[in-house]
Amino acid sequence: MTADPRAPAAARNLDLDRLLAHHKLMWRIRAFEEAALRANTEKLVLGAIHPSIGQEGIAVGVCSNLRTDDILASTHRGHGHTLAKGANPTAMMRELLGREGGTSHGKGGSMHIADFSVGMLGANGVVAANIHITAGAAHAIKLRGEDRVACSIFGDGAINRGPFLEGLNWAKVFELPALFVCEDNGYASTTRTADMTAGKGPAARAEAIGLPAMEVDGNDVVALDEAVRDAVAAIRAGGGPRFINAKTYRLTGHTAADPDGYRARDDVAAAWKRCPITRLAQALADAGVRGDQLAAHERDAIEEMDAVYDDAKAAPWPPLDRAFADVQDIGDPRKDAY
Amino acid sequence: MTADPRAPAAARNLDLDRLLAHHKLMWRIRAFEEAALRANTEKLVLGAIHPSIGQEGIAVGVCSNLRTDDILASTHRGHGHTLAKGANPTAMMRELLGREGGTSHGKGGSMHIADFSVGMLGANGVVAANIHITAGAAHAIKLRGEDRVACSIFGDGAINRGPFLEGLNWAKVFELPALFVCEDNGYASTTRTADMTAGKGPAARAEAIGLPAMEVDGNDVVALDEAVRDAVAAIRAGGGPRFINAKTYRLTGHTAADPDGYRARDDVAAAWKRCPITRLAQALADAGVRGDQLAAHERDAIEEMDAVYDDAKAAPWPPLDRAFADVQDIGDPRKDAY
Amino acid sequence: MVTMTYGEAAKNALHEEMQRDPTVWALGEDLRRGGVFGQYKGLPELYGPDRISDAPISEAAIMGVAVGAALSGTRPVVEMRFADFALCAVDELVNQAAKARYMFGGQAKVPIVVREPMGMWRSSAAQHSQSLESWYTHIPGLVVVCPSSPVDNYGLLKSAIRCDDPVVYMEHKNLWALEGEVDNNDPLPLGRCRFLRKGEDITLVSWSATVHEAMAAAETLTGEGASVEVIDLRTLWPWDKERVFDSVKKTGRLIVAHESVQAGGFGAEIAATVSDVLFGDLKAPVKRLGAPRVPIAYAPPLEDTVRVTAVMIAECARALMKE
Amino acid sequence: MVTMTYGEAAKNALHEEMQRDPTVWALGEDLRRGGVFGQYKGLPELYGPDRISDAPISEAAIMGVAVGAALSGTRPVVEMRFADFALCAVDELVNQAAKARYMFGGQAKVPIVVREPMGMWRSSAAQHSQSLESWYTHIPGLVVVCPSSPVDNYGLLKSAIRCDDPVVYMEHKNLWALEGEVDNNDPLPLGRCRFLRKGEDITLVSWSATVHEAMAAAETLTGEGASVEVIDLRTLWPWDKERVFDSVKKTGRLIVAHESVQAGGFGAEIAATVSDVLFGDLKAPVKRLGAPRVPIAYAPPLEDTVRVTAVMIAECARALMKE
Ligand SMILES: Cc1ncc(C[n+]2csc(CCOP(=O)(O)OP(=O)(O)O)c2C)c(N)n1
Ligand SMILES: Cc1ncc(C[n+]2csc(CCOP(=O)(O)OP(=O)(O)O)c2C)c(N)n1
Ligand SMILES: [Mg+2]
Ligand SMILES: [Mg+2]
Repeated sequence: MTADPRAPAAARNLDLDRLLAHHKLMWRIRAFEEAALRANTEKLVLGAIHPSIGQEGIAVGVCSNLRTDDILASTHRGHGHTLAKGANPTAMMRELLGREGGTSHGKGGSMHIADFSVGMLGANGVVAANIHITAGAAHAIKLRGEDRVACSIFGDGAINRGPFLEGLNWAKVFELPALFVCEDNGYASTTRTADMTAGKGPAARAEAIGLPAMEVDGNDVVALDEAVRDAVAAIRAGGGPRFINAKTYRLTGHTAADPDGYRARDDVAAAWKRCPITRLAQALADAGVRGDQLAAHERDAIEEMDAVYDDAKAAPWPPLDRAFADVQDIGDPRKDAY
Repeated sequence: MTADPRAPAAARNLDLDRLLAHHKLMWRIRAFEEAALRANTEKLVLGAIHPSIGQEGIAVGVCSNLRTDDILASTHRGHGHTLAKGANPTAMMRELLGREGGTSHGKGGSMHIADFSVGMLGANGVVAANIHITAGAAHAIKLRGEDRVACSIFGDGAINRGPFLEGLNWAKVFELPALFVCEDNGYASTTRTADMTAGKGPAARAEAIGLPAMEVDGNDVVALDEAVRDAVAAIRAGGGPRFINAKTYRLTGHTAADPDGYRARDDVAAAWKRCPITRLAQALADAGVRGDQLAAHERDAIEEMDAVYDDAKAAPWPPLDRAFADVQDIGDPRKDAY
Repeated sequence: MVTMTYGEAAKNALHEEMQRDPTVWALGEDLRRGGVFGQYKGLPELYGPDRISDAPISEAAIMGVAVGAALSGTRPVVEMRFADFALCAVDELVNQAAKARYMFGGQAKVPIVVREPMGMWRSSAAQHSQSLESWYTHIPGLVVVCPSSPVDNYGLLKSAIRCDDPVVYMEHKNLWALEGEVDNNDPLPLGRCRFLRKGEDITLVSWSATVHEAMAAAETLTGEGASVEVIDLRTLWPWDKERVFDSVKKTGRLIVAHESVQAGGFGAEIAATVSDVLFGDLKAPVKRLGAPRVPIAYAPPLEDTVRVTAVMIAECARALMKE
Repeated sequence: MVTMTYGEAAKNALHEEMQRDPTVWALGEDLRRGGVFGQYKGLPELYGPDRISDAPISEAAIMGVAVGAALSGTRPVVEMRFADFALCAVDELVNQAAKARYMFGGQAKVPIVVREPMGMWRSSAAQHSQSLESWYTHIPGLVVVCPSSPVDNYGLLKSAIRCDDPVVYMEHKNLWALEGEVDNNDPLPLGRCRFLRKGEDITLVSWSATVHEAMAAAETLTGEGASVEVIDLRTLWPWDKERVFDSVKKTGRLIVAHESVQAGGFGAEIAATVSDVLFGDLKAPVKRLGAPRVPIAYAPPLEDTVRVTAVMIAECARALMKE
């Protein structure tokens, strides 16, 4: 076993099947994001796309420990979370391209990607808004006496908005089954989060609000998997809300259109060496998994997402009357509006 | 020196003149509040009045360490703070009665009591709204290179609203000259604050956001005076924002109209024994101050505020066209509105 | 048929809906003590702290939690205490609650009722007196209800709770003690106005507390020989256009009176629509009576300066009827 | 006389005002990188991080800090990034900034400019596309400005910064790159509309991006022999009533066109006022063209479904001119 610090921490007792699944899923997310970036370049996606390349470990480490009927509420950077929660990439890509057959019939797009059928209650275009919404989902779960868990994943920039305080306090006051995961990639758009954040960081703040909190290397999917597994088990057992701060790095610009001029190229290059997929692949190789099996994951993922992208490109626009559907039950926006 | 735990902590090295002034000022606040309650009973004040009886130690302990040009932003329970900051009680009482000559010409009333001439930037009807406004005042002070300090006093209920997080984080990120004082009276209206607040309380939260924070007995005006003095000195010297949690107890209902049915009579009676005025009087007596001198403070204060109340009752209503004044510079609400 | 106050009517409605549907629950500050206006008194004892839930002073969380809980199979009734405090939770209401159903392509609905006690309540000053109902009419996805009487507060709150979409439910703080007969046990339809008085010469449209001013004005005018039709709009969105049109077609004259600021108020929407649709049928211009564009002052006489009163409505009506 | 983009015009205005008045400063997320739309590019280098200040993602604090800083002798220019995010700071804007001067009896003013980039910007979906200008017109104490061109963005931003009261300043996201000539160095008066085209048969009133649709419609209609007057309102509150009245007195016909939702939109205020004041002078009903009451969808064709276009305006105008 290598002592390389970049290799996953818990590579000692690897559940190989589980880790292979993680590896495969991370590649699927990566390939989905690459296809989304292509869609952006080809001007088939006009709205903002926030790729999660480099942060796949968190989507996988968290969502692999959630049941389909557990709830997830995500951020603007939500493709990976949604895919990891079990959504169909074909419907997702159609959504990104604004096409019929999209998860939301093309009405939400990337920033509002959602699949309620797998408990994915939506990405959110408003930073931190998913935090108290998650507390609410957990509140409903508790009121209904269910054993589900509600989870939200948000960025390190979100910890400076009111809902962070209000949502965490709420979850703890009512001892709700909620898991809060901060995807701490060090940046909020073009700004180093540390420059605009006082104190000891996300976990310390959560702890001061009474939530058991821990720091994990979010690029170490093995460690995160374990941490989330334990947290979810405790929460599901009625132990109240918990908090995990998962350190990571975003390997692309903030959006597909962001030239990323605010980070030193060296920093980005160094971060690529800590890429969660590479690290897991290394651990798996060290554990004896054959290179071609790992390569197949990559190839299959790219193939899958290429097909997904092709499908979306060929899909029709939603019928125009969808613009007037699903507003509300009473009143008719087609006539009441004019 | 008595070892009575109810006596002020630092009664060892009493600056008698200063403490006599504190005693006098606390009585003036108490008497003002009593007059305000009378105005409520006599239906001369129709809006809500939030008396600070029992919390005078904080108003005095904090404001005695602020200069006139330092800034204070207060809460709904702001009479005592305003008086202690140096406002004229005659103008204040006229304001409470909605009369001409009121601090705001009768347009704000109790919940918006303000006197900008003494740096009192207003009580606020929205819980926690004064917190980030104070950060803003401190920001302006820093930008202008002044040596003033901005202070906000808010209740323990306010620490569950977003502006607590956002305002404190802001103040620390920009290392602003701001003092945040939580008036921790254990209740938010009819609700025990502890029932709706998770974690280790106001100071712990402030610390997690990076502010040096301390707990003080807010009914021990000697101890608080010292703590605030040190904090203000550190802040004025450029040391960045600080936080003080001052424990106290509200000896009346939440508002003048509140029957206070949610607290055991015994608890309230016990709290009267910890009344900050009684405690300081005891310390002063122990230090050799004559009883009639202390009694004179009470008598003078009541006399002063009786006169203030009589004046306000006799004052005229504001002229009606004040309703249209001070809205904004451009446009005329008298004609543009209709 | 039973007499009750406006506040009791709402309490009874909530009580019955909570009995009927176990997924209904209420959340807000101080609810376990019955709410600041006593409008929840007795319910905590019946339903316990889970279903009549206290809340931290966290308006944003109260609303955000309600959204999450509504997306997850419950029907929260949100108490905002004063409509003014709802301004601490606008993202949650407007960007989240109102848009979720649409944004997610119909995957979810957000059945919340947001109770926002509104309006002037003697000497409550600028931050505790606002009437911002017109804001909500402008937001796709929101239903807006402003009841003026016990019977409506009973029937409309029931409907609001059963509604699958977010309803901004604005009770007027000055009406809590108003007594009236409640003669039905059923929900009243959202989107339907109530004719309080039939007449031929002029139509008065109003809602919330100002309805009572309109009725007093109608009384006066009737004494002077005029025949006045008074419509309580009750639901502002969707508003009962057809019935208002029918009335104005008949009378040819319309005054819309409301407590809120006239500029950008919902009276403008009604006036603009009626002036357009009934262009040829109007005997006189449609008039609006609302507050001037000033914050609400604290001193009673200043507060009164911006009130829309029966006297003003009657005067405006007399002038119109001359045309 | 110099050509610049809408974004550059605002930057130049801010630059000059910052040069002129050392108490002016700007705060918002990512400003030190020039702002998300580049509208602050170059200013951080000139004025340093104190005067072009980054901010945490804390819209409530950004606005609250601005209020406190304005009450304490500075003139903050608040950048909200997207108008939609201002919904996280409504208490601060409406309960604090707008009311402070009045509530405190004139003891203080709140000279802040709140920049809220508004409107549809291709496929930005429901939470990044809103136009809520009508909300602010309803709030006593607020000035509301919606410039449509470089020259106005230059001159009006200057005035907004010099204004002693809170100004909600809404630039349209789709106009940043629009080029135009800026022929003045002075502030332009708030509260004054701009006549973009004089005509006799019909008046088109609009603001923000929709002005360009109105102009295109006027072009078409002129080609068909009509004489069209086009008014860019520019300032929504106070709005330039007298000039609009004069125009409609002359033409007898009015269309108000705006991108925002028609129901409860500011078009209603204009239509209601004009229909009332010019009752006898109108040859046809006042028409409004706004968006249907639906959130903005993501897919381009659905987004287009709710746009107010030159074609719609022209069509509406033709119908009106038949009356
Ligand atoms: C309330 C709000 N303010 C600002 C924005 C604009 N915005 C979108 S993403 C982003 C940065 C978020 O940073 P972080 O939370 O760390 O997430 P990351 O992008 O790093 O995943 C900002 C400021 C927003 N969407 N919502
Ligand atoms: C945002 C907001 N929510 C609710 C209220 C109603 N309210 C007024 S005072 C109060 C209790 C405040 O408690 P705390 O902050 O502890 O101050 P205290 O009254 O104890 O001095 C509440 C809930 C308000 N004014 N503002
Ligand atoms: Mg980040
Ligand atoms: Mg308290």
